Amino acid sequence: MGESSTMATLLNAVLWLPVVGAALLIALRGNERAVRTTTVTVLTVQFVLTAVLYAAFDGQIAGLQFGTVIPWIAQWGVSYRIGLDGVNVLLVLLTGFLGPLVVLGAWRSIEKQVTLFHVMVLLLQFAMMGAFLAQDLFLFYVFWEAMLIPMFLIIGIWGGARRSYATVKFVLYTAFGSILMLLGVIALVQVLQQQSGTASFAFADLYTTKMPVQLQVLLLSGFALSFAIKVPMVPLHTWLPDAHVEAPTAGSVILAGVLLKMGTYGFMKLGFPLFPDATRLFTPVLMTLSVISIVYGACLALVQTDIKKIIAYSSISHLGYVMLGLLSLELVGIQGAIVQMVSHGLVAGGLFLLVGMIYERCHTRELSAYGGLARLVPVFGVFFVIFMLASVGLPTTSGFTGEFMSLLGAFSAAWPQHLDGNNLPLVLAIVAVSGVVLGALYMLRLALTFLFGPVRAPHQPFTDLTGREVGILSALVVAIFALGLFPDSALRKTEGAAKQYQQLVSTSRVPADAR
Amino acid sequence: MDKTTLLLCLAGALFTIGLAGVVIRRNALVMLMCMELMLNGVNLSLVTFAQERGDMAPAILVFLVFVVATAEVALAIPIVLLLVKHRRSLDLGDYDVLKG
Amino acid sequence: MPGNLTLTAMLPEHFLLSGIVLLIIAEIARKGSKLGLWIGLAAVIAAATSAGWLAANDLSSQPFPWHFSVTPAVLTAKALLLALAVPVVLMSRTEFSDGEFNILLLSSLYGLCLLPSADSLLVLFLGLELMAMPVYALILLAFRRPESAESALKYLVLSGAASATFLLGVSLLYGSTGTLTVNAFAPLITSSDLMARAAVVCVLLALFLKAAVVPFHMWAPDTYEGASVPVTAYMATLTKGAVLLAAVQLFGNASLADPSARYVMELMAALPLVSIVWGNLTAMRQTSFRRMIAYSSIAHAGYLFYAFLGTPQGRWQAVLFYIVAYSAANLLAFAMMPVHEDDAARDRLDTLDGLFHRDPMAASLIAVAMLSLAGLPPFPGFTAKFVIFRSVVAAGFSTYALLGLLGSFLGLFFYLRVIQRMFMRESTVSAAVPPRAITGVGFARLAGVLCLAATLLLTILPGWML
Amino acid sequence: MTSGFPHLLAAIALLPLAGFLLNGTFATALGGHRFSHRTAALVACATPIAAFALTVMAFFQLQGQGFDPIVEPLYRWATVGDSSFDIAFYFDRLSAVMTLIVTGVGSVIHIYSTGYMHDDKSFGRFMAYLNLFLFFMLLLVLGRSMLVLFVGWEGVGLASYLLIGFWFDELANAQAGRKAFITNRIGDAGFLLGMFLLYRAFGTLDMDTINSAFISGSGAMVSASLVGLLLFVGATGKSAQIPLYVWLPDAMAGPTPVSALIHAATMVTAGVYLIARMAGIYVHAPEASHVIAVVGVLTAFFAATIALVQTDIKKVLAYSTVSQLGFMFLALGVGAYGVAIFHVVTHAFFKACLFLGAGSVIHALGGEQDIRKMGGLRTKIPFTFWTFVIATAAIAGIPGLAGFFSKDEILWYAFASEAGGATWLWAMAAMTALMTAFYMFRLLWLTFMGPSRMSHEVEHHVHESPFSMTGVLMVLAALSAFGGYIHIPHFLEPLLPLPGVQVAKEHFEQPLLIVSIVLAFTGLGLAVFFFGGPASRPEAVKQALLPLHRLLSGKYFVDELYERVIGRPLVWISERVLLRMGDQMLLDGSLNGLASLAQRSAGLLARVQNGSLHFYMMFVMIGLAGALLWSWRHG
Amino acid sequence: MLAVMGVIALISAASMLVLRQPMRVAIALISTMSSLGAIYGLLGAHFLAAFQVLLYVGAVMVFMVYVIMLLEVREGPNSPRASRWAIPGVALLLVLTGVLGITFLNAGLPSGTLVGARPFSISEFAAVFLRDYWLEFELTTVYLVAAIVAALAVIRVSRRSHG
Repeated sequence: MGESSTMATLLNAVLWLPVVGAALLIALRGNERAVRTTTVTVLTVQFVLTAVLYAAFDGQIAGLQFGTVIPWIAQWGVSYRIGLDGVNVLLVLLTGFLGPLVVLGAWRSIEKQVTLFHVMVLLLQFAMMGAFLAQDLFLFYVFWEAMLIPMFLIIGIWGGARRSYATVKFVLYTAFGSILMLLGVIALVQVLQQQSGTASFAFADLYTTKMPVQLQVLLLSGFALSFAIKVPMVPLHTWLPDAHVEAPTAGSVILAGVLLKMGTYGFMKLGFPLFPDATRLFTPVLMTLSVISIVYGACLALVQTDIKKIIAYSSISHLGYVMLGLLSLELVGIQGAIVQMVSHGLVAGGLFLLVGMIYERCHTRELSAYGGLARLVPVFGVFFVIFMLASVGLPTTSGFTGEFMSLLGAFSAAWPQHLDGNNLPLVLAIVAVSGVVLGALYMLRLALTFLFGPVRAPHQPFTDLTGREVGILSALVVAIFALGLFPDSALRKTEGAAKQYQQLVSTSRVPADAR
Repeated sequence: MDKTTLLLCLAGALFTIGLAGVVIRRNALVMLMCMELMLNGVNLSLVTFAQERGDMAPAILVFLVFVVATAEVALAIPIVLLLVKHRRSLDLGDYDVLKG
Repeated sequence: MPGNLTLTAMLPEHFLLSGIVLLIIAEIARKGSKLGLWIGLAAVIAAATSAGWLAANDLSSQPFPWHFSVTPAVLTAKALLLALAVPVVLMSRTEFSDGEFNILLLSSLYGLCLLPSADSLLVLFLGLELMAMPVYALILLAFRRPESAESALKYLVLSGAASATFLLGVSLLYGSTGTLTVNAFAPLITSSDLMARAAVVCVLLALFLKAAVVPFHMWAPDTYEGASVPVTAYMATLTKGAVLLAAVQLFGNASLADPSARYVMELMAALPLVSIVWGNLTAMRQTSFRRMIAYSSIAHAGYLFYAFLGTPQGRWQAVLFYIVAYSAANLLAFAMMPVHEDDAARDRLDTLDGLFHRDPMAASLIAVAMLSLAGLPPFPGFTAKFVIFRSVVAAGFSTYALLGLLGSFLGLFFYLRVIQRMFMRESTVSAAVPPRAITGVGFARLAGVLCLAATLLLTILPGWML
Repeated sequence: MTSGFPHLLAAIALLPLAGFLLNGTFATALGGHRFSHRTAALVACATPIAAFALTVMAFFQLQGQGFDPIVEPLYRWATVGDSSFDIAFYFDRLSAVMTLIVTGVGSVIHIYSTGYMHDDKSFGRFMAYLNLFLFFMLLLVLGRSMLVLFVGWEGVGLASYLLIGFWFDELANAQAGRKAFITNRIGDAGFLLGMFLLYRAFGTLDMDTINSAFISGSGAMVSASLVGLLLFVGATGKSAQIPLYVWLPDAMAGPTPVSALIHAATMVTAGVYLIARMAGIYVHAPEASHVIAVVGVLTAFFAATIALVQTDIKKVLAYSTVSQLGFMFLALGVGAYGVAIFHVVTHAFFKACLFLGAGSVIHALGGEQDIRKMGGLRTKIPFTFWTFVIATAAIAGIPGLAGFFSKDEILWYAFASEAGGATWLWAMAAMTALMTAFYMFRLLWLTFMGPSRMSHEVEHHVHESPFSMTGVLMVLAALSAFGGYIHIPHFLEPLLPLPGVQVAKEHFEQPLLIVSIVLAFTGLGLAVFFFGGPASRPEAVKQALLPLHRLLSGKYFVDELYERVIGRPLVWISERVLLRMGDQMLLDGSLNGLASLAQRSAGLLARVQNGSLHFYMMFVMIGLAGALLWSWRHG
Repeated sequence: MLAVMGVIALISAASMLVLRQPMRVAIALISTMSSLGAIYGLLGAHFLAAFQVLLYVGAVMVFMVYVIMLLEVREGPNSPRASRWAIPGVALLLVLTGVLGITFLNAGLPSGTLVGARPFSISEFAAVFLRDYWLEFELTTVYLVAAIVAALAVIRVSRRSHG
């Protein structure tokens, strides 16, 4: 008992540390070095705490652990309700892990408004952590939207030439989804209140809400649109390439590493379990969209000339696997989806860091401006190849674990349906597997032009990676291989939650009289 | 059609003419007079109702309207004068610097 | 509790009145410019505090039965509105140095205080007039640019039309019911009598006119632009809020879900919805800050009237919360607007370009204000919208809620553009006037900080007000 | 079971990995080239040799327990619900053969490489990659679960990619690597699907379990043929069969030891291994087996025809490899799994020898690969020459040498197997054998015999390779000569029983043997006739059959076909349809359209606000009239 | 009589829309107001009638006329009398009048009521005003004070802007 309350305190500390840090930064009054050091320290402490919590977390339990509940807006049943469960535990760890790396990665590249930048990074970290930890729909929504603003500023202030367009697109896109979700939230809580007589925003209570299918469909569309934009799923993706291209490295890393996971996390935590019947009704549509995302993202990545765009489109493709795994409702697929989320965070984050490092040196992201970098900066080349392979999903890397398990889940779900005469899921699974080939195609194209062939790069000569950079990347590489070679411990942590998700989505929640 | 209805119709007509006067007439002073006309129309309806019911309350309101209308004119005329001074025109159509 | 009911129940009004008298005396003694601010401030604070104190003591009384009454809820509203007037008084210092401003403001506030307490339509009418009339003068008062006169005239004419329409409605109401009490209005809504309906429509439209709801909004942008910053701030927040509170009082327990109130429901849904869209769309293209805020306030009027679609039980709370959240944010933005010798220049949006580089605090606070106005969490603007839309959904008007939310999405763009200007552009103001050169900047800052405190309080503890 | 050495099999696999990590870190730019060439070479060679030694140990252990498979779990990769994915090693007769070949041939090629690559500036990197390859290859052959096999499977693909593109300064080399990787990936997609299907049916990916499930008949849930075909798609990728063979000839861009090790001896036979390993499925999948046989024989035939006219020494060998792999698949297709493995083994010996010999020639000539610019090397590099002769003879099927035995058995089963043998299969295979003999001897003659066609400068520099290379050549030549006497099919028979022979064809065995001997010598004779004599003779044939020649030297224009049919349309669709029309026009276009619509309507609304009080009041009137009229509704 | 006064009021009001000279408009308005005063008187509200004449005609309109004379505005024959929205304005005028008229015609007015049943006396008015409507009375004073301050302020501003 005592231990778990200690852990709950730690969890609160994890959440609020960045805010404290941000306050500290403002107090530092522009001492740049101190600002950077403080930020890294704060985020490192945060990461250590998440690691401790991760270690203490028992994955076999389906429910909440280390929870805190404080009534907030008591009249509506809104509480400050946070806690770890199997769905968020890995993502919290990932967020904590990427935090210090992002700041270290931006050590050199951010030169103006240093304090503001770090304050924004900390606030963003706070909002992201909050969104993952929240177990109350209102709280979740608040954090969900709160992520928007720091990201808006990060891209808008430190971004590239077309940043204005990109930020507006990013914000309006995401906000559009959020608005519809907001309506869904309101309606959902209203339904719950009518049913149970008490107002509550707690996830656990909302999971018991019974609704006729039509209502579920309506509400799911609101939630799903919001999440699908964040994921992003084709055809709601066009904000992502622009945002990625214009964002500074740190922004891209956070965006790819954590923010995109919000969408899939949202689906897993809310969208699907809240409306199981509608979900099952829409599974074919959503699966088709996921597979289209996989192929479409890959195809577009194939013809981009901007390095960041290639990685951006690859993100669209990779997150399609996550969706596929989640929709399979097979345990292996669900688990795979979680791993794929984390893996994509590590891999895409790493790739964006790498591109950022080369951009710092050469000031262009145009693919055709480069060639033979493996000769010029071999250490960079080595890391690039490792991340590229992880992105391609080569076994022993985390990318493989995620893709393999997601696809296995999708296929395992599809085959019996195929035997029953429903061929669509099988066709989708097969097309999704072809994404594996396309993935190799565009990543290898990138590597080919970028790393190999005769040496070609603007602003030569430049130095190979520095110790700081190697350190950042090595941390990511270790994580990638750890998840690729020994995913079991991670899977154990998520097992209970995955089962709960499976059970929630599989059980009909249509009221008896509405059937 | 009894008297009450006719008086009310007259009140409505006066009110509407007052409104329409602001739309139609360009002269600022005429416009102010039209606004007075509106209030007069309303007053008429109030008095009609008051007499119909034999109650004092609307009469009080009419009295208040007198006061308000007077105050409004007292404020409006200096404003118009100020405008005339700056725009050298009484034409409402010239008072359209603020727009968009 | 002091014995005299009239004295205690109207304590806030009395404080305001004493303030007015003291100010007039000071003005006559030619000490107005020195003492004006302090007297005004003291009167407003005293009034707000007394209202709050009375509310805390659960005072519920009718000093003038059928004319004027107070309940704790009404007193809370008064206390909050008067408290919101404090920043207005504080920020006035940058534009006004004489005592007249404070006399007129206090008079207007006096009228404002009457609105939520009014039990009689006569008092309501007087309250509306007393609130509006000093504002005509206030618009002109600074007279930094000739457009002020045009602005005042437009307000005067449209406001006069509103009064006339209101009176027409009142007379028809009297014709239908034979009384002039406020609570005669609500039952009228469900009447099928044409005259009763005409009465409802006229009163409603008069309120729309006062609160600037499309298509009765057109005075607002011109007036806001021509007025000075504190006056615009006052108009955009407090007067609008008071009108809304009056509307809530008028509607009482009437539920618009009643089928025979269908036409009111449709008006109450359609016009505010159009307002939301119209205001938010038009605000996109503005280059004047106050004009932009005017369009924003048109949209916000739309949200506020949306609250009437909801169930009657939570309406008061919802509207009051919205007003406070919205006003705090708006006042915050106005208070932090960079000062300038030239009012037209101060008003131009491009003076905000690169503000963060010149004045990080002002830029950050304005950014907070914009986000709150845009309704983004965690700021109270979001909670306020949430309350309103929740009640709309609870009443079964989900489609209107959806349309309203989509309309609010349109608004995001221009609020964010302000932030973009402040944070992401280079400063175009070559030699910004040093803030010290203009008096009262410190007071304006204080006003901003107060509004920020209110905003943050509502962010962290929205339940405190709900 | 595990006497003395707890993780013997794991150690076999992990040793090369250790080598890779050491060299990869310390002998490359990553660690600042801290290892000297000598240290790097030592580390790189010691690990495979040690692995080989351990393999031998494991073999004796296996023998000691009566060839009961050794199962060695290492750790649990993942647990999902009730089923789990274990990382475990499995060592039975088949694995033993493959492991021995991989570590054995691997070791000698490592040694050879230390000589061959000695002057390369990225020597450490090269050796590291070789070790990495070996690690993955060992995972592939030792894995118990298909998952482990797949790890190795993709891993060797990676190593192959890295090694083909080893000299990446030349863009073409890197492109060849990419082509190999992607072509393999296409196959891997099929493999994955097969794996998924098996997992769905059995809830496990352990190959021994799956096999026995099929054999015991409990695998009725899935069609064996479907699984078989899917796995075969994977095999066509890795083992360069039609339609995915195109990468292998290009893969010759890598250093020659790579071609020997990966693209001849070991990796490309992984597909054969896979199918032999999953024989339990194929036994029950006659349709799939038939497809394999047909694809195999067609690949063998067409690759051989292309090899007839190639002029690059390594390209000839590459097509020959494709062709030989076709033979192996033919054997698999007719159920003679043991024979296929037998050919894998012998092929590993002679093809490694040939490639290394070719490497020695190229080394001697300072990089020249065009056989038209060689000739007369017989005396200049005698060790190379003689070993090359032996290996050529072996592949050509000259009786007594390794290739003869395995190839003959394949031909026989292609003809007579009860599991799908057919005369036309035999006929095609026999024709291929004839062509094999012909083009191999053509290669031999053009390279070593006759007058020198080298430029003077090149000729001046010709030198025999160092002992590290020639020694290896001799070892391999010896194996090519005598390897055939180890009768692998017999050894594997308890595991992979040979198919029965169609009764009607039983008495054809002797005649066919003679036919194949005759074919081998005919090929030899023809080659000597055309290329031992004046150059006008082949030229005359070439002129006579010019269109055919052009078709063959153009490799049937398959690459071009793929480019036209798949490559370009893919890019076209992505660029024009998806990017331009989809993303830019449709999605962003409509978004920007909406945005400009909003802007324009904002402008319109702002124009409504025209500043005129008349107009404002008119709006009030409209509103008033409208609202009053509205209130009349709903009487 | 009532009808005559009503017609006069209506005609003079309508003429306000068409008369060119402001002075004539003012006279028309005065005429309207006077007839309204007469109507009030006829209805029995003598007190209000008196106020109507005193306050409106006596005070407001005199002020207005004074200003008209002060400005000496004479619209030339060329300057357009009507705004650009005159035609829709007239149309709306007709529509709105019609709507209001129909409303009144269809209104469920209690029929047969006695107009001026209770004579309207000034003393009663004063008594009621000061007894029942004391608050309104007080508020009116506040309003007037504020109005005076406001008017002074506006005048001060116009004086300031002059200099």
